[in-house]
Amino acid sequence: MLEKLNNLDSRWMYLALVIVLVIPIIKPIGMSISVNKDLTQRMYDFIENLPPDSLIMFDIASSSSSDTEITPMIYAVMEHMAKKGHKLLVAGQWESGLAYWSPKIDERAKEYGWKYGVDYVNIGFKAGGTATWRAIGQDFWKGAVGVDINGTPFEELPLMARIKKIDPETIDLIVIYESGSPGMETWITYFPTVPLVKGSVAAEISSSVRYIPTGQLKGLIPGMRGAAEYEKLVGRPGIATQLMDAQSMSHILVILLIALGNVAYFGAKKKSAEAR
Amino acid sequence: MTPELQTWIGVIATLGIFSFLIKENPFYRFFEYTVIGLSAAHTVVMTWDNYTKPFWNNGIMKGEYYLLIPGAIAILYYFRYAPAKYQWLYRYPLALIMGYDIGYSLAYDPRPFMVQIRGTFEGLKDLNSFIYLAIFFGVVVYFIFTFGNKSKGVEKTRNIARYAMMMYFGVAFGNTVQGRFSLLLGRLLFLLGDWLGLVKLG
Amino acid sequence: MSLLLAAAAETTKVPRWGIFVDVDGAVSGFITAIILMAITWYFVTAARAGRPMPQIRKLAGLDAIDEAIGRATEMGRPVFLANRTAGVGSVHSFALWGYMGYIAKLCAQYDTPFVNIAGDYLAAAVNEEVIKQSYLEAGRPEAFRPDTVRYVPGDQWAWTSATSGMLKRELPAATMWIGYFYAESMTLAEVGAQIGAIQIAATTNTAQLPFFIASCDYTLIGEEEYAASAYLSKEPMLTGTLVAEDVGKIIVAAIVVLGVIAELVSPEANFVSKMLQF
Amino acid sequence: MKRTVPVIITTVTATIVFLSIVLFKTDAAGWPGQFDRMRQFMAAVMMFMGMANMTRVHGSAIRKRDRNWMFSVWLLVIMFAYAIFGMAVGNKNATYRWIYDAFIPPINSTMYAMVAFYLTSASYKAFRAKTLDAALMMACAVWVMLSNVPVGDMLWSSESWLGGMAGVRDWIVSVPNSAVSRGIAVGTFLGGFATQLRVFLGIERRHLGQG
Repeated sequence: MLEKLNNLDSRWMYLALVIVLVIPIIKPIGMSISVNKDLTQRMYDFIENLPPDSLIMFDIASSSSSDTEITPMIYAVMEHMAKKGHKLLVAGQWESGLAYWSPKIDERAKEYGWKYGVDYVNIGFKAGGTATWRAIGQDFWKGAVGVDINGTPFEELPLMARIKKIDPETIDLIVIYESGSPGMETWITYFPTVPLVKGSVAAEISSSVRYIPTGQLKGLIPGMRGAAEYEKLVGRPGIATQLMDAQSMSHILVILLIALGNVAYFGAKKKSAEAR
Repeated sequence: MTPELQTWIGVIATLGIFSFLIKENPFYRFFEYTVIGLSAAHTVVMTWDNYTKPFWNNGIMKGEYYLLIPGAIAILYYFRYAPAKYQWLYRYPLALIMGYDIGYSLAYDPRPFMVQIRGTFEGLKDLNSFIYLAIFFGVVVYFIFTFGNKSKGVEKTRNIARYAMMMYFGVAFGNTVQGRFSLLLGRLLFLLGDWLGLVKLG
Repeated sequence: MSLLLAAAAETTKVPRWGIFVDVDGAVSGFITAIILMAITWYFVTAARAGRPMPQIRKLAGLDAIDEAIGRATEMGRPVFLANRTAGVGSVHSFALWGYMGYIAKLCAQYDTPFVNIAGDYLAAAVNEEVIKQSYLEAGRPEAFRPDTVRYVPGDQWAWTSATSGMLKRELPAATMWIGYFYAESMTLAEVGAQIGAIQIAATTNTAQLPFFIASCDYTLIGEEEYAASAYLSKEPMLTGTLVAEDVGKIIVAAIVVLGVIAELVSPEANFVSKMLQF
Repeated sequence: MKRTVPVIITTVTATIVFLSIVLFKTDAAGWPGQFDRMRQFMAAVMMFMGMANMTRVHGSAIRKRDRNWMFSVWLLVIMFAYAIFGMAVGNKNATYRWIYDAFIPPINSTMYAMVAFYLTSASYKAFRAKTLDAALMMACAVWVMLSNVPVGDMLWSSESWLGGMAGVRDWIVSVPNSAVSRGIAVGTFLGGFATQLRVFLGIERRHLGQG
């Protein structure tokens, strides 16, 4: 029995994993979660304490494969902004990611009744890497070639009238949604005075937390768990909250499997020692 | 060419790839070979569009004739598949490219390294900084290959460094789990939501 | 806020020196490069002159290569060596060729099929040259088959799907993952474990090491990857470069000790820190 | 001529590039920028090498009628057709994009998602406390996993002593872990540098083959 367990076929584990993931997706249990005070709460507080009508910039530096982590973060932050009446400027360092999330942002904006050009603007992807961003920082209109994602000139977008530069007076906060490079280094290196917060995929958390104590990051949403926390803070449970149970269950499954593996291993070892 | 057809291809491809978990099978193999073929072609097309064509149109045709020299040398690389007598010609472009890359990294690599070394001793303040330093030294000693291999002290240090490294790997493993499951959840949502319509999210 | 301002000041206050580039550590990096070259040159010359070189510490992962190939020979199954990302000028290719030459030679001697999966189209051509040379050294150039080196486009998941497929179809008895890997490490190592291959991995990407350690029999951590060329060939000149590396590490340790002392005396006037920033 | 000249070319080119980067400001117009352009152009000229290799590998499979030779035929057909089509119409073409979007992203995301399965089976087999090494790795992994999900808070709340499970996790991440990663980075840099010097100095010339 124990020997059998010792060499358990992986396919049983795969089946178990599918089951523990699918059931909570279809029927969530709703386990309560606590909010991370050092990361998520800080970011929430920062946005909460901005004066109304502040301008927040989204920088999308992620690809669509991080969909399940990034989308709930974007939605939760937008919900928060809608409650506080902030303005939104969407930009991206990754072309594919920006193309992927732009329609989703438009959809949400419609729900909040935001008017394009007045309440939010999407400037689209600007090629050329950090050099372009430095140029945009000095002269936004010229550096960004003066047109938005659809090719509409900035003159026709009233919101753009207040955006001439990237500096703390113009942009009150940059929110970067990042899953890799190029990412927040652009802002930390070239625009260290503009407040920056980050929505981070899980794999990037451990390399990002060191920027929190130095103040280079004002807060951070750590992975899907963080997105669920943010949803809790803004009071609109969404995808992340719904999937958090599946996350919990899968983590517990892995931990149980580790325990089971050890039981099988030591059991089999003891048995073979007795047999000898 | 409808979006629905795209979704259907996506669903079949997703199931085909997942079937590999049960067993290697022709269904998987079909998608494997398809993706390799498409991806090899895509690599060529992207290089053609982003490098070869612009270099030709905006460089050489605009008078940057010196580019023809590296271009001509680069063509020698195809002698790799020529008869054995001429194969050695391909080593010239190879040597050139390797030279460029080596020179580039010899110049750039030390810079971030300076920042890393500075980071080890700047801002010492509490007990943690000294734990940090001790572990750092341990790990550096661990990677010394040729000195002190007979010393008991070095061996002990290496063991401690090894334990610290194992802790690091454990933490890295544990932290990655969340992200990987998020990806799988994304795929399951595609199947259960976009395709079957069993789940409504958001 | 003061912390933030301090950080901001630090990034703009960069020393400039003549025509040198104004980047943190540009000059000290240049000097470091020159010093390391000098040390390496010194030890290589010493080795060439026949001065004895110290023994390299035991690396279980490299000793296991012989055992792995031996088992593949007994079972009559192939040996796989794969890398996805390394281009021809990449340091991982240089390291990989050290492994490749050794493994291909053993495989040729034992008449064991050897397969290399490359993810870079230029590197694939060079890999072929390295392997052919090893077959020739083993005296069996005719054993080289046209499908020994397989280029699979380096697109992360296309490459991984092809490699996992090959693993399950050809059931190698030994697999070696050498070089820089990303998230595909888990898939490769676990599929390899499922087919029961002896697996040896070497990577410098610390984020992927846990997965190799979890599923491979032997894992070479970080820098150990680069030591293989000297370790396997036992050539004194290559060992000399390793000695130079170790001297470099001792210098680094000394600089850190100096830096700590300077920091404890006066964090504001830390000359070591200033020197490195230069 | 066949081996010595390439070694000299490598060393001389490396020296020139090294000095040009160290001595001149790096911008597109300067020497480093020009060298970079030449390097890119060379790689662009060599772009068909991959297809050449694949044609040979799969061509030999077809000729020998390997078990999967039909798949190899399919691969070569689709590769050449798609490449020729793409080069003719450009990668922004709607049909080209449609084919790409239909196949590649779903297959890529699925392959990526499968890592979760492999992670599960690997943790079952690998995390056994056979040695102290393995036990430490397992303990840390389990600790971090627990503190990343709500269950961890239930066990040891982050409100309490030491910041709970998450607090301990954060200490491990910021102190021992970053020390280890920095230590490994120092070694990796020195090792990589020495490896490059081996080629630079012409000691390592395996890539040049025989003759």
